[in-house]
Amino acid sequence: MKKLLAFVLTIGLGLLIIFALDANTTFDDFGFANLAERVSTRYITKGSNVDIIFGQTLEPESGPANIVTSIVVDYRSFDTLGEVTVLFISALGVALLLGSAGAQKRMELNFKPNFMLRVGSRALFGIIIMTGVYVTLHGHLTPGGGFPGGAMIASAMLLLYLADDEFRARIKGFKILESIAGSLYVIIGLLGLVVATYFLQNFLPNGTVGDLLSSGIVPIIYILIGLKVGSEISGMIDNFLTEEEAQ
Amino acid sequence: MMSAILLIAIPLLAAFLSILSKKIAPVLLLLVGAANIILLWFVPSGIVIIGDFEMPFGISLFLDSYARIALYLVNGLFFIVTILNVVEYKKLSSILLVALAALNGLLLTGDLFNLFVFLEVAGIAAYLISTTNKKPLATFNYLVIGTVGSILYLFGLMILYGMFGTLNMMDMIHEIQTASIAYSSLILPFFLMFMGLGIEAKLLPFNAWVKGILKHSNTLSGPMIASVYAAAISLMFGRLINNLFMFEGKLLLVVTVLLALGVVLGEAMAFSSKKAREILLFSSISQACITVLLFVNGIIIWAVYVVIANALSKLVLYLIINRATKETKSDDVNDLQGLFAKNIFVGIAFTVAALSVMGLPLFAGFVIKFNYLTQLAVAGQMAIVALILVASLVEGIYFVKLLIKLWYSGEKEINVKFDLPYKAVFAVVTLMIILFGLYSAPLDSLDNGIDTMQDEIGVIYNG
Amino acid sequence: MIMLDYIMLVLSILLLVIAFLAVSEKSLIKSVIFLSALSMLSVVAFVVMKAPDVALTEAVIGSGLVTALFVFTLLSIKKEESK
Amino acid sequence: MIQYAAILLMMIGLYGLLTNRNVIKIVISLNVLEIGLNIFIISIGFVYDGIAPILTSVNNSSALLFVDPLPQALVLTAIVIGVGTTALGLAIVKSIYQKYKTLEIDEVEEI
Repeated sequence: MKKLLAFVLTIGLGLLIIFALDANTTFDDFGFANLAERVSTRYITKGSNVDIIFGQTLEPESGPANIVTSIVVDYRSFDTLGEVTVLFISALGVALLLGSAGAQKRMELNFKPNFMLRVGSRALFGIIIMTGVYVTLHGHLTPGGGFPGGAMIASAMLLLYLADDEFRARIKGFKILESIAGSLYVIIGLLGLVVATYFLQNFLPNGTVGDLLSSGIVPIIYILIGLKVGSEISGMIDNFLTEEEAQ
Repeated sequence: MMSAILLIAIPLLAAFLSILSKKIAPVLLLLVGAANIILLWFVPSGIVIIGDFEMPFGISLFLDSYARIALYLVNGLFFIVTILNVVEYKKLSSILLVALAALNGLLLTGDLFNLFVFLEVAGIAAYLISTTNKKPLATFNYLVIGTVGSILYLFGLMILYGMFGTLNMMDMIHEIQTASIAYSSLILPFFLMFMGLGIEAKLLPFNAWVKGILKHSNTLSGPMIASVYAAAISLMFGRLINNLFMFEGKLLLVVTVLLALGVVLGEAMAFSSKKAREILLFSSISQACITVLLFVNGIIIWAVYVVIANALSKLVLYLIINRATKETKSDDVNDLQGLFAKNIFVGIAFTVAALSVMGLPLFAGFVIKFNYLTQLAVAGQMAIVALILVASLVEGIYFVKLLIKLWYSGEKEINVKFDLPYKAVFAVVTLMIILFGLYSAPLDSLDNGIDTMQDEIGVIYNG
Repeated sequence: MIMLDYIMLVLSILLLVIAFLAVSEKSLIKSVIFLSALSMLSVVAFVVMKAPDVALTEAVIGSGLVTALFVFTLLSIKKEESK
Repeated sequence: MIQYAAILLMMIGLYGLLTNRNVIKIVISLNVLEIGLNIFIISIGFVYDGIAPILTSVNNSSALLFVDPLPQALVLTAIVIGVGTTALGLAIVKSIYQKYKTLEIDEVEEI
């Protein structure tokens, strides 16, 4: 009975919100978002009144051809710094809660990887790592970037954990990689402050839109984020799959 | 070169480096904590642009005297709490560094989505600090309710983005003021954001997590969550209420009733509880509601003073009670009987802090309470004035009851050893409370003008 | 109602049904599977709404790693239950 | 259409939070709430017959009609925040189980 009441109440609240949004004339209806009034016109036209042509425009205000990446790493790069901190502190928290001072060993689950899984994962491991690296490297041109790329690298590690129940990645190495990548990101930001005038400013040349080696610090930052996200999530996976060494 | 961004970037860099070796982490924590306070002295005020994209397109920080006071308070308290606990909670050094960066980010940022990100970072740091209470279910409750709070805030913010198309705080305020829209369409986003932030700021109807966390707090999580986080989040909340939220008509009524309810229920629950820490946490809930009530009625400067006075007194109260509970293994009022019989000095510090929170004359609390009550009366909110007076009466009764129990020793002897750094902190806070109580001229030197966001908008948009 | 609206209509109904199942399912394993299915459906929704970046991230993180974490937690709890 | 579904999805997540007593189910409901919010944010930026906000050799000029890129950048952040909170929640669930040997909130007598 309580469930039905709660259900009716929440769905009623939902309908109330829907009607309130409908009645709200300034709130753009679904599908008719009026971009002219929004800040995002500047991100699309990159602040220039002449057209940005893929492969021709030189030195645009913000390099990446992928406009979402130009927002995530160039226009609003401070958000992404906060974002990376969220994953950093979650990985730290998981290590604090699940990890322990003593040595760790793999948890014996009643799940023995059969032949198919072992062989299949060896074949798939290479492909997934390659896709992850490709997605990270081309973050500023095609959809993807640091977050999906790093997560793909972590899922490749996950595959290794599944394929062999004695496998343990070198956690110490992940921690060092994670720390270096994070500190380099902040150092690049501070470099922007020292060399140019603002924190996280793109002080390298932007080149032509669409080239692989274009848009200044954006690919560098996205590679650092890819490495950081990959090592953090792999560390989390290791924490979830190991337990205290029974002394 | 010396810009406000360093207050966030340096702790973040230290946090990333601190996981390399466990030995340098506590050193880095103390070093960066002190460096932040000194740095704050040299940092110029004004708008700090990030990433070379001006106002509404890139993210910018905003440092005015309001933010500067808030930063001095939060960084100072943070440094005190970390010094007292760094030896015992060495493992949490990296998390505390990230918490410092997040709290500075909360107070400085001029971008509403950035505020959401820093709310999440500070929230996750607080969940991890609360795991030191060894009560996993209370931490789980805190995590779930805190995340729901952030989601409600983001939901309200995205509706505002759908309406006005910008995420920058000043740009949004300008759009809201100049757009000719029906006020009814603003009620939904404002109320969602108010609820989201209300959960973080411990306002009554949404703070089911507070009891679980602060009831089992220790000398780190108690002062950190009840004093440092509470001060940072209520000052940030005050900034949003003063400038962004325009409470009128029905919404103002609903918000005022909610807060008034919070004050009364907070006091009632504190009155009826037997555990020392429960009394403190309910009293800090009702203080939080009073603070937000003042912000909603536009009494900015006295609300800031209430936050400062509360933060300092709660720091002392929580440190003493948690320190004593660690020795006597229980915080029931009769187990702590006669706590101050042996250490008189600590007793005086506790009494001064408690009486200041209560608002007794001769202490800073009285001056602040007297002033904001007169301002409320001038603003014609007689109902609220009466309500706060009744709340103070109830507060007086249960605090005096607690003090009598703690001063006059019962049958068993308790001697809790407070080492020197604790006593030093108590001495400083007691001195400040008495000093500002007697000589209250400097309090009047500041006025509502410390929050200069509206003038900044005027400068930018009207040329 | 153009073709796109039909797709969105079907997608919305599927989303709501699977979400309700994920929330009200008794057994934990089934609930996690429904959550993973909901994540995949949200990837389809992002693709339909022309958000490839978000679809890629949600696919890899949402249905890949989050489901894995849930399954690992359930496995370790079942192991301790049996001990 | 999807915007209404997203709001109702959030409400189903809220319903799950209110009625479930199992700790893991609460984390699942939190995820449903987050997925609903993410779809809602993306639906704010959607434009009929707009194209994905990426300049490519095919649609190469910035004068074309694009979908709003800003909500997509925000959802990227919101998804990763969701993962962080879920991982932390599950770690706390494991420590709850180690300490109280049960996943039901009512059976845990944590005073």
